[in-house]
Amino acid sequence: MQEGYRKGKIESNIQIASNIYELKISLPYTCDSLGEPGQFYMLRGWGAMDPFLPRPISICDISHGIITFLYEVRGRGTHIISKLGPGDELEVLGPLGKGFNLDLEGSIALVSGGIGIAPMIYLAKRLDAIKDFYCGFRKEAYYIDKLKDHVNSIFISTEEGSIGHKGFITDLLKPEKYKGVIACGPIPMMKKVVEMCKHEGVPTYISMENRMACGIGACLGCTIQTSSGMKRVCKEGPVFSGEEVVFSD
Amino acid sequence: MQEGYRKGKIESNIQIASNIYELKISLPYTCDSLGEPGQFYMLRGWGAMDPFLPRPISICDISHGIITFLYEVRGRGTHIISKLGPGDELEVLGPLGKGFNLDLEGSIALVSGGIGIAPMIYLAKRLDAIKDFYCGFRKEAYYIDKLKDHVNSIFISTEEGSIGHKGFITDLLKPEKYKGVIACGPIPMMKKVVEMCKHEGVPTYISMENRMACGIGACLGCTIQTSSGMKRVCKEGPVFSGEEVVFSD
Amino acid sequence: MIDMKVNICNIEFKNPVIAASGTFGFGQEYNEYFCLSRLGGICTKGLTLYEKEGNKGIRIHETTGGLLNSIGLQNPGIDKFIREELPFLEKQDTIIIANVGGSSIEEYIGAVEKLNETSIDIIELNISCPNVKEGGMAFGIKSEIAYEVVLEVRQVRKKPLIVKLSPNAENIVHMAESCVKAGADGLSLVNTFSGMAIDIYGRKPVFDNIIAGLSGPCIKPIALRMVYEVARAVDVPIIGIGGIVDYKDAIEYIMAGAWAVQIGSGNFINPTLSLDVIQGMERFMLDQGIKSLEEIRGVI
Amino acid sequence: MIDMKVNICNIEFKNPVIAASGTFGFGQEYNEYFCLSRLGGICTKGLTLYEKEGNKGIRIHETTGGLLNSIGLQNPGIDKFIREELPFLEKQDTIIIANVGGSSIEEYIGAVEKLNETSIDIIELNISCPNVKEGGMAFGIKSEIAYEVVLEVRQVRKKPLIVKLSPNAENIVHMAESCVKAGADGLSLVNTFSGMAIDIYGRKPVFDNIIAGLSGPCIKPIALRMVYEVARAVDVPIIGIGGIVDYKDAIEYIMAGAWAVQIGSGNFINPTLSLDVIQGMERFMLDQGIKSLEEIRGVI
Ligand SMILES: Cc1cc2nc3c(=O)[nH]c(=O)nc-3n(C[C@H](O)[C@H](O)[C@H](O)COP(=O)(O)OP(=O)(O)OC[C@H]3O[C@@H](n4cnc5c(N)ncnc54)[C@H](O)[C@@H]3O)c2cc1C
Ligand SMILES: Cc1cc2nc3c(=O)[nH]c(=O)nc-3n(C[C@H](O)[C@H](O)[C@H](O)COP(=O)(O)OP(=O)(O)OC[C@H]3O[C@@H](n4cnc5c(N)ncnc54)[C@H](O)[C@@H]3O)c2cc1C
Ligand SMILES: Cc1cc2nc3c(=O)[nH]c(=O)nc-3n(C[C@H](O)[C@H](O)[C@H](O)COP(=O)(O)O)c2cc1C
Ligand SMILES: Cc1cc2nc3c(=O)[nH]c(=O)nc-3n(C[C@H](O)[C@H](O)[C@H](O)COP(=O)(O)O)c2cc1C
Ligand code: FES
Ligand code: FES
Repeated sequence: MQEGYRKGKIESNIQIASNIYELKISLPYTCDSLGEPGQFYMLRGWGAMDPFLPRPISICDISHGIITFLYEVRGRGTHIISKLGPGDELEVLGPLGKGFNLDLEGSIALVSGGIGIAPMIYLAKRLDAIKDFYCGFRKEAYYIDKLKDHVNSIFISTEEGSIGHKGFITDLLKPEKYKGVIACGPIPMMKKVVEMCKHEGVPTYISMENRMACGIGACLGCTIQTSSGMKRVCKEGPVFSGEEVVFSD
Repeated sequence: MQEGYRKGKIESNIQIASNIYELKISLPYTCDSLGEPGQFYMLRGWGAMDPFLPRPISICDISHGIITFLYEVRGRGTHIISKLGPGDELEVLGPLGKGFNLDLEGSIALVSGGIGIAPMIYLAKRLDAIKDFYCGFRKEAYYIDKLKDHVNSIFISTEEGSIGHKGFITDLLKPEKYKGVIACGPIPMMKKVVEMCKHEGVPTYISMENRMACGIGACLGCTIQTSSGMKRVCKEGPVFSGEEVVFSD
Repeated sequence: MIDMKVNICNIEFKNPVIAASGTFGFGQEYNEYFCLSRLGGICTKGLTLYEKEGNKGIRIHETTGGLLNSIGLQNPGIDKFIREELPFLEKQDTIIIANVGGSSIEEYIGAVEKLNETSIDIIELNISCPNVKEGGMAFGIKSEIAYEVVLEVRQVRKKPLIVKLSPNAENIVHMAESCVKAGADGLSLVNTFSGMAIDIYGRKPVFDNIIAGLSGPCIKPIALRMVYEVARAVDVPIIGIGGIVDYKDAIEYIMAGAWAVQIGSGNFINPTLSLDVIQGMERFMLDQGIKSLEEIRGVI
Repeated sequence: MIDMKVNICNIEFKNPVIAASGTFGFGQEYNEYFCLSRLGGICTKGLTLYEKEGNKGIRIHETTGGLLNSIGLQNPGIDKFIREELPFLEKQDTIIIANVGGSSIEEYIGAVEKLNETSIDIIELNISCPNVKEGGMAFGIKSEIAYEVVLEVRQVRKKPLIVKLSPNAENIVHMAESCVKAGADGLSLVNTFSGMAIDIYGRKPVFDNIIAGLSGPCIKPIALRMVYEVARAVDVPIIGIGGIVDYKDAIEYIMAGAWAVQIGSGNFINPTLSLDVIQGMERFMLDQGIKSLEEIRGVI
């Protein structure tokens, strides 16, 4: 039996780039796993009914019983969470969803766009394959140093050229070099990655986002179209094979 | 022109008895008065729409540009406020309403029940008359020492007898000794005070409570029945002459 | 550059933000917080032919994202309004809308006749107050009854006539169509939703009247849908009301087809909210390269 | 000592807390969080005769104190439900209610006939889903149409029949009376309110279907009022639904006249909310010296 919402204790919650925060929480001890790479938690940082719904945030890292989240402040929910400090409580439900396939072998590319870097840390640590890391940002690059020790090479791009390649990260990616590509980021980026890889016959694994209500597979609010019908991002995903996702325009 | 909601900076917010907190805030400097005894502020300690309405809280004290509030945690609103700490912001609107008459002369009794003690501090400081202070509590007595220097004698009662007279504060009050009686507390207490005083021909001034929406006299949500028609607690009050209030049963 | 003006029933509003009836008194209280001339318009507290004391007992009850109210149309009556409140309102450089309530056709007619002779700009006929026991409610629910009321009032009124619809109407589109057919020059919607709350410890309804009126952001999705449906069905100007607490809400109403909006409960959480909404709308239009409200009205 | 049992249509519920349709799947997901046998009952996700893919585009949009949804009755169809989901539900020691949707009378009848031959305890007829384009909506709005549907379904059904009412009904009391006259053994209310939201940057409705269904605590005051009115008008058991997020809400519904309650959106903010509600109700009854629900049902 899994536990419902648990009270996480905030260990730290610090801004690491503009609008980007790193949050560390600890949970009451249980024997259960705190989660696998690619899984996520639903967060509720408020006791009240506004905002109403919890917010899904990926596991960025787990170590010594502390879960790290990396999040971007987009709207009200993430704003409220960004105001919490050490000692404050945060309600969390998880780990949820189906994470990345950790059995991949050979040379693998990890591709992230913006805050899509979040799940890559824990993934890079836990995936044994040889990994190159491609990370694109709009303006500022962040959190890359956390990956250094766990990957082979790092490729960086920023849209404004402030660091690394000026342009999109997909400009740098050479799919044919890899046995598989794992991507997390904005839909247009993931779509591009999947197209490029399909062309080269390289399998892709992408972490999808969608609005969620329950987070546990019950409401059917987060479904996406796939080649084998509607699938729930929170249950069959968030990680899908790039080939099966039907991107709408 | 008055300002609308202003961001108050919390200087301190400490628990002084079970469920009772003392909150100190500072406001951006203005030339306007921060308020008179018996006036109140509307407090909103949340940016969200739940709770929806602000909460009215009396001025407990003002000194050196710092406003003190004394409040009891009753429901969700006061609970949220109790969780704020130094440096946090609190939105406040005020000062609002019509406070106590400070022109009273002779010997005056101040009578409070429970958290009704809140406005008495500032009143005792600012009212020149000779004052006796009667304060009733359920279990614990609190905040009395703040009044010591400003009044003649202090009479205390607790319903459980833990300190002072065991019973109601109205058991101790001798209206005939006074030129006027000022009361703040639960309705049954104020009703009793008004009855006792009427009997002796002593004028009373009571601070009324009611649910409020706007706090500025526009919604007519906080009206009470008086001998001269419906009156707004937030505008014509909260201080009324005891004789004019029609107590409903 | 940005044109926020809107012309409703041949009356020009400098911007589309109007204070909603019953939440703004007769303006005096808010005048302490900002210059009322910055508003597009002001709807007065609901007026009845004769003075009303309003309801006894609890009048306000907070709910999730809103509040229930049972004020019961407390107001000084038309004569006293004209004598004591209108002179102040006349001095403000904004459109004055007199909101008129009643529980019989005669009462409405009596009130409107008196207002005809004043400087008010528009009459807003409240056919829907849920907080008055003796009636008034049915007018807002059945299209046929509303039709009768509007038809008769329309015959005596010398001012533009906006009919304020109740969301409790059996069919909001039919209701709108009936009112327009009867001669309404414009429609405003919505008034409060019939709702209730129970004191579980006292084992009794919170309100003496049992039923009270729900307003605030909680109702916005439903009110917006009604405005959208009505705007597509009728040709008169529509004023959107319900749960507006920021400029985004206001823009949603305009895009759903409203010509202007009214802000009600939002005034309670911030007496200067209307100004924030006006400024926010302006900034939004500037950012999005929208030159006039017409460009986005009913655009969806 | 505290008796939480309630008997509805000759079916005994161990307590009055039921999971609402569409918010609880077929129970499996919640079974990971608590033992489903602790619930009074479970309503299945809305079932249609044939499988449905549901709506495209955005399906969920948060609003103040609630959410709009446009799932569009995605479900595996009755046959697959019976084959793949029912065996699991049968094993739970709780009342199973099959929620049946449809867009034609024939579809309802076809679905009900299949369910007749299963172990489900009760049929809940959803005459009110606002999220299906082809129809279904009108059933929930006009009493006369609802009467027809219920009459026909009633003739084929071998299980107790609860009709789930839409708050969009033109007149909720007439609707309730019509359904009871047509043979409903009980009523549940409310389903979601028709609402909408607009993407002001995209200048288009958030939902492909434009209109979606509003639920959550935001609607509670209106839903509670409807339950109160219906409970006074009809003699069959009523199940109260709408915005329940704690035991106090549930007690309000019971005091308004409901026999039981359903919890919908509340499950999203806490998958074990139903248990909290059951425990809270028990504690409240104990504190207040209430021995059975009957004592407080409709007490106000
Ligand atoms: C499986 C999964 C993992 C995620 N991991 C991360 C992460 O590690 N770091 C991070 O910064 N963000 C992550 N996101 C996105 C994050 O959930 C949204 O940015 C967040 O919900 C926005 O909430 P808000 O209140 O700040 O914004 P608001 O705009 O106020 O949100 C309004 C509503 O829209 C929903 N919403 C808006 N955008 C999104 C979105 N992109 N995805 C899901 N719901 C959305 C919100 O849940 C809410 O219901 C993840 C999303 C999913 C589905
Ligand atoms: C003029 C005035 C001055 C006040 N001064 C003080 C003070 O100095 N210290 C103090 O502790 N309390 C004071 N109160 C009472 C205080 O406002 C309430 O205790 C508080 O609003 C309860 O809010 P809540 O969210 O904690 O409770 P909840 O029960 O969650 O409140 C729910 C709703 O009921 C309203 N409400 C409930 N009880 C009251 C009440 N007694 N008065 C007004 N509204 C109520 C709330 O505003 C809210 O709308 C004063 C009230 C008034 C009218
Ligand atoms: C306290 C209060 C009093 C109201 N009085 C009136 C009234 O007298 N006449 C009227 O037409 N509407 C009245 N209304 C309804 C509002 O004008 C408005 O239609 C409704 O509150 C919905 O808008 P909102 O969600 O912005 O508050 C009142 C609303 C409130 C909250
Ligand atoms: C995501 C979602 C899906 C729903 N699906 C159905 C459904 O299939 N059939 C049905 O009768 N009601 C459905 N409903 C309505 C709920 O059962 C319930 O009547 C409504 O949400 C009001 O209750 P609440 O405020 O507790 O959520 C759905 C509600 C939601 C939020
Ligand atoms: S969020 Fe409910 S099914 Fe995925
Ligand atoms: S709270 Fe609005 S008039 Fe007093």
